Amino acid sequence: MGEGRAKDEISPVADRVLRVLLPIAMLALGVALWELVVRVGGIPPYVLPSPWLVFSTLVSDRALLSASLLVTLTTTLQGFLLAAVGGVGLAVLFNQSRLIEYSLYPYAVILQVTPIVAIAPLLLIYLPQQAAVLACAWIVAFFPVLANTTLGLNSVDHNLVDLFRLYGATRRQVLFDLKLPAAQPYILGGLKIAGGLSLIGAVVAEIAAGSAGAGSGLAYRIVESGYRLNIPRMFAALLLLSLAGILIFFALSVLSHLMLRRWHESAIVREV
Amino acid sequence: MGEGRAKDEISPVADRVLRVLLPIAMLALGVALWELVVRVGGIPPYVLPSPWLVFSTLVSDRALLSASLLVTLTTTLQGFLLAAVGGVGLAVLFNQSRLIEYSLYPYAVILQVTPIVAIAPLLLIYLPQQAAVLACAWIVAFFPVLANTTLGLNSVDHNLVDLFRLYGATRRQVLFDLKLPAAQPYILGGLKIAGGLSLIGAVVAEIAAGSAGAGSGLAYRIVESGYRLNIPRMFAALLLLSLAGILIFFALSVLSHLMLRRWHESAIVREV
Amino acid sequence: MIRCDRNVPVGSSKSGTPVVALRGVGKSFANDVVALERLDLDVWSGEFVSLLGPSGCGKSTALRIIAGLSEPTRGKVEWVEAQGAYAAGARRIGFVFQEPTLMPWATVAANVRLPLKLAGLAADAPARVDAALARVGLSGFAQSYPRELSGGMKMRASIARALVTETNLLLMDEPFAALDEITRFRLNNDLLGLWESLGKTVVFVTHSVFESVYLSQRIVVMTRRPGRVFTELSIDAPHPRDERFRTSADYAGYCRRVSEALACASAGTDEAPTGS
Amino acid sequence: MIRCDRNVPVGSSKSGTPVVALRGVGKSFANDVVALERLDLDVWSGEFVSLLGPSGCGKSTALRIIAGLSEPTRGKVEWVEAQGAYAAGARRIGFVFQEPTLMPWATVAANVRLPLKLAGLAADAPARVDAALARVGLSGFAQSYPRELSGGMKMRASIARALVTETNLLLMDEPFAALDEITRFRLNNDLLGLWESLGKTVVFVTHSVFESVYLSQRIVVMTRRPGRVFTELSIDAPHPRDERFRTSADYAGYCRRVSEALACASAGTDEAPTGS
Amino acid sequence: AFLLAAASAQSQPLDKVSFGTNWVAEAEHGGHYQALADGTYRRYGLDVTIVPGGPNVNNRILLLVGKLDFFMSANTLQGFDAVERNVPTVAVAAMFQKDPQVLIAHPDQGIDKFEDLKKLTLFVSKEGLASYFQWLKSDYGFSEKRVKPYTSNPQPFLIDKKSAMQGYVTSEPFAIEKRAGFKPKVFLLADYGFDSYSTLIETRRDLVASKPDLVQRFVDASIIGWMNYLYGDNKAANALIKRQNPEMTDELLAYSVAKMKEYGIVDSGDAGSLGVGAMTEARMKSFYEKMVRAGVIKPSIALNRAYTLQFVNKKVGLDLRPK
Ligand SMILES: Nc1ncnc2c1ncn2[C@@H]1O[C@H](COP(=O)(O)OP(=O)(O)OP(=O)(O)O)[C@@H](O)[C@H]1O
Ligand SMILES: Nc1ncnc2c1ncn2[C@@H]1O[C@H](COP(=O)(O)OP(=O)(O)OP(=O)(O)O)[C@@H](O)[C@H]1O
Ligand SMILES: [Mg+2]
Ligand SMILES: [Mg+2]
Repeated sequence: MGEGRAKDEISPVADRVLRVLLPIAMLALGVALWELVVRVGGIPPYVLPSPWLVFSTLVSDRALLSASLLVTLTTTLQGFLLAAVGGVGLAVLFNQSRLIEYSLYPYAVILQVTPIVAIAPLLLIYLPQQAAVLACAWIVAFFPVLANTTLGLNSVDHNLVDLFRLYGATRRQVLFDLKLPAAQPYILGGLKIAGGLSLIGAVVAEIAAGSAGAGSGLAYRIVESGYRLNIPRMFAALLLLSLAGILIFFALSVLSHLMLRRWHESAIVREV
Repeated sequence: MGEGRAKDEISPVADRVLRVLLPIAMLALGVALWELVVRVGGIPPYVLPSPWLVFSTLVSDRALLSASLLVTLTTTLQGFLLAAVGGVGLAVLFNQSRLIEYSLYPYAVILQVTPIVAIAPLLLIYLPQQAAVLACAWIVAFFPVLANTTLGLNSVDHNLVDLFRLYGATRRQVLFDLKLPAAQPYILGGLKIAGGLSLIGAVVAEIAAGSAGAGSGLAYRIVESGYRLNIPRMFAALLLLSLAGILIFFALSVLSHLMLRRWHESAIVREV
Repeated sequence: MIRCDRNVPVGSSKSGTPVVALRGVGKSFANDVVALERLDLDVWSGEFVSLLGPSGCGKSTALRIIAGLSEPTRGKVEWVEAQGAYAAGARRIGFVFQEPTLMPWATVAANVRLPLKLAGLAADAPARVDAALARVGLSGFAQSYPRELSGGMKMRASIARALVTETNLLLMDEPFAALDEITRFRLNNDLLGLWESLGKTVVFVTHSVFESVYLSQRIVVMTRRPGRVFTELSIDAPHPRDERFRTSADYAGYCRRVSEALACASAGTDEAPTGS
Repeated sequence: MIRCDRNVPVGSSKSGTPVVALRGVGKSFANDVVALERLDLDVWSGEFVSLLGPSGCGKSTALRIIAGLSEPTRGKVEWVEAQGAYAAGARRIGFVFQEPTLMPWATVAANVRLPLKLAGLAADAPARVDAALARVGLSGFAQSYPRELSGGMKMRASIARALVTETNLLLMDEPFAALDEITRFRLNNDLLGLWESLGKTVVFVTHSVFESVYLSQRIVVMTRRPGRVFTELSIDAPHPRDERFRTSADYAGYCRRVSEALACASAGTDEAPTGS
Repeated sequence: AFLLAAASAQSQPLDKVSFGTNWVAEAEHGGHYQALADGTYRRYGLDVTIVPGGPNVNNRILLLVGKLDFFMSANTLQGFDAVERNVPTVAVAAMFQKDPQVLIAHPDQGIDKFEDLKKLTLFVSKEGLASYFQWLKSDYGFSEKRVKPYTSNPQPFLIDKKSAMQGYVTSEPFAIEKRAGFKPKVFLLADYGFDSYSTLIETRRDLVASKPDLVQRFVDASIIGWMNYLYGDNKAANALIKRQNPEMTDELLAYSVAKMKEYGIVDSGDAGSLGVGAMTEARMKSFYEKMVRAGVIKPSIALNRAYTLQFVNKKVGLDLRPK
């Protein structure tokens, strides 16, 4: 094995350990600080509950919260898949035809900048509720995937494009054997952004168009708890949301690493 | 001049013309279709106002709307600048030290996935209102810049890194003369995403943390007009928002094109 | 010193019918660089022709124009379509680019398999890929990624890719420049063998006078930029050629003549990019 | 056939004190490729030494290890620090990589200026950049971008970059492989001139036996992978060398001997990557 | 007494007081704007800043941390919540005797009785769902399954004739009448037993303890403001409202005031005898029991901590009511 010389001159083993331990340590530190601030400042729980209180709320309200988490995660996952498929799909479509690209890109930008609150009522008119929620979540998350994939598809080594042309590659082949593989780092980068956004999208969508009451997601819990001044529960729900976000990001990072580590500069551990 | 052979075999001149005309034509078509739907369907203006009505509302309410637009654009611009500086700055910081990266990246992810609606009240406690609005706008927009810049900084050609090392480049030089220039396409891609997001961020921030009333932005117009069923005005505000979004996107695209056209595959017009 | 006779073709072996002809081809780029000017070049069916010329004189550009990857700004490229094998549809061009141009995300084997895959020839692909890799001495690296190869090994992978399908026109842009003499000689012989047995047409760019004489039937020497044909030399030594030819007095004589022609063609300075 | 005497240095010109010495250096990669094994190599102050060896034998890897860009997995690299000019801080290494390694976002001039910029030498930069570009015949392309250059022109820009600063150890990895003979000869002579006048130490990788003999005081021939020193030959012809040397019988004799050594070193097959 | 208080207050510097409302400026806040516009607050020694709320704005937390001194809470339930969560706030006055919360239905769908609403799709806000809807569920058997979110935009309701939406009697019916051109069916929840107070003035316990006089002055001035707004010349207040909220129109303001009078939102019931802002233990208890029944609130909280009658029921401003 070659020895890796990482930034800060850390050995690869130490690096791997740090990579796991440091974030955990820092999060622990953050929590400790938070507890300290609450204790020393004597901050009442309805302004900022202590981590301990949040944690115990999490435990005591676990049935309610985990049901909500499930709802939100389902929306998130569906939204994310739609964003991934939709973003990549649109980018591919745009890449295949300049005419379509020029024609539709402005609409994609419009979709990105339209505030969900404004269009949720319109969506609710014409779509069944679950579809409206998904549409909202999708709108929030798809654009980064579209933009990054477009960039990636356009960044293909021109010489390789020539090579494919020369060997009579069909459009399909150029797309699947050249452009999409070459765009992988960009696409995966877009997905990393979309992962968090689809969680946000799910929350926003739930607020704007989601069902309320018993079968409702974390967003409803957060709004309701805030309204009812059940701040510990609000924080517990926020905590769940953050954990879910970190998990999604971590999963996408691992995926990205696995797909790129054999070839792309951003992921290979350089041997020196 | 060499002849460019574009996708769909369009000549570069035709391409340039299409690039401008097609989006406009398609938008015009969209508007025409919208007018048609409204007329034929006899849709009342409180459900979907005709483009003409929206336009005349835009004209008649121009004082009110343009004041709001200004407010929102100011927030957007400030949020965007903060997101750009903050995203690139954080990415650079993370790139300089793995320890900092591992320690702080989870917090960046948490910031990304935290719903603004939930934390805006907390921000309002500790920050003056305008700062709180900006913080919200920033939180929404910074992550794509951070993620893309990180990717870009890590994607530098390893041989060039070696070259710089060999010539005794300082960290600073590696950063400014190598990594940042090499990451340009990624950073600009991130900024393109952040442009739209900071508009959305401004809107969300206004809703969550903004003052309502005289000096308030488009978000407030949209919500309040919706509430008062002044739907033509709501659409006029939405239209302004969309236009602003397209303009921002267009400006960033032009910037990106200018910065990359001499060297990056995604932007050079290939001569064949 | 050498007396320079310009543009006087020293014999011209017309062994067959022309396949493709560049007629008064010019190529300028947007930055006002005139790469080619009034280039006339016939490529005859089944011949082995080498392009020789100073760095930056437009050899790669000429190959790209022949391959149809680039459009001339002036003049035209004529394909003799009657020649069935070279009809627009049937034409099968193999190209070794000056740079390896491998897909970084694919293994060496996958890179070499590419032309077969694109042509939909999956059936005997593994065997042919193995054979092509063995030919260039990369059998052990089938599952490696391009970044794990040395410079010469990348070029060999690129050569293997060009040889894996049956092409009737092979365009090679300094394919062996990055290889040691031993490997280079072996691949020279391999290439000659392939050419002789399969009757391919080969257009070969090289900087090695020795290599060009050893391989070609005809050598086209180009001038400095803007590139045009300075002179043509036909190498009339019979094929198959082998080490005996390489050590013969004839060979040395040809080499001297080609070197002289190249020296004449390289005289003067390049046109500046703004002087279009 | 040739009789192969392995590992028998044919004379060894120790013209000065060693600057850097590789002692039993081995290098394996994560994919189990053993690039170098027990490589011993002394580089003497002020000498011009060439590395010759089959493609993929580890020449580039050895250069990278000397430059400190890569760590050996076994053995060690010893710098003779007493030699003030080569003390860890004072050491100034110039490197021409096998690939051009230009910054695509910068003009040719900016690429060439890079070492000056990094060293904080802005004062006479323009003049030196111009001189370096003129030396490699790229004066007209100072404001061009790398993508607008031909393969050979890119390499020349890379060479200009290595020559623009004063370095005391110049590592060159096949710098002239992509150049035509005329340019190559000219740059050969330029390089020799620089070396003679400035007393640089040069380690030069090439595949051209002729070039190595023409340039070097000593030629190190490496074996197939895993690379180690097969033999060393010292080329005792006096400097300055010129066309007369190139056409001398001595030269031909050296070339023959180096070729034979290379043939012997290249015998057999590479170790497969899994056979570590 | 009133004149005396005013006179003595004028001699000393004004107390700075901030008051957070729960929506953008509108007629439902008219009394406070009136008191601000006509100088009533000043006369009571108060320099009042009104901080408007809005959708998704949670001003209440600003009261808790001391950034606001008074907060306009939407209904009594919020006070119960505060007790349950040990939040040290207390309601000091109830400006609306009746919660203006209504359910609005299309006129031509055969919706005549309140119970008919059950078969419709209901557009209810998240806040509504957490409060009055729970009561609708327990007392009338409404179902959550029919609920879709109401995001302060009546459009989905207008399209779907088989739906009803929430609203304030003072605003949404007007918007619908004006823009959609039909007179909707309106059901005031208060008329069907939802006896929450509304638009209460809430403040922190410590303020009540430390500056009861200030609280009293704010409550009294607000009450007087309301009386003047309803029965006096409210032009200045309306101008102020319009300045703070450019969407507001004179027409809507007039409508709102008319409806507040018609339904007795501000001045009815106990307010008739005890003055605007009146609260009684009996009503608090009655509403509390409803909420307990609805499962919204625990059955065992110290109800009397949710409000105090210390500042109201003093017949303030009764003289301003036209005979
Ligand atoms: N894309 C381009 N844009 C602008 N100029 C170009 C471009 N490609 C090539 N040129 C110019 O065209 C000329 C010929 O280039 P070409 O690559 O054909 O040379 P070459 O004969 O192959 O040289 P070499 O032996 O160095 O590979 C060069 O001067 C180069 O600068
Ligand atoms: N990053 C890497 N990962 C794995 N293997 C590598 C890597 N770099 C080089 N190798 C292997 O090390 C061996 C030596 O490579 P090197 O580049 O030193 O050869 P070379 O002598 O310079 O060859 P050439 O003449 O073809 O340039 C090769 O077999 C190559 O496959
Ligand atoms: Mg070339
Ligand atoms: Mg090498």
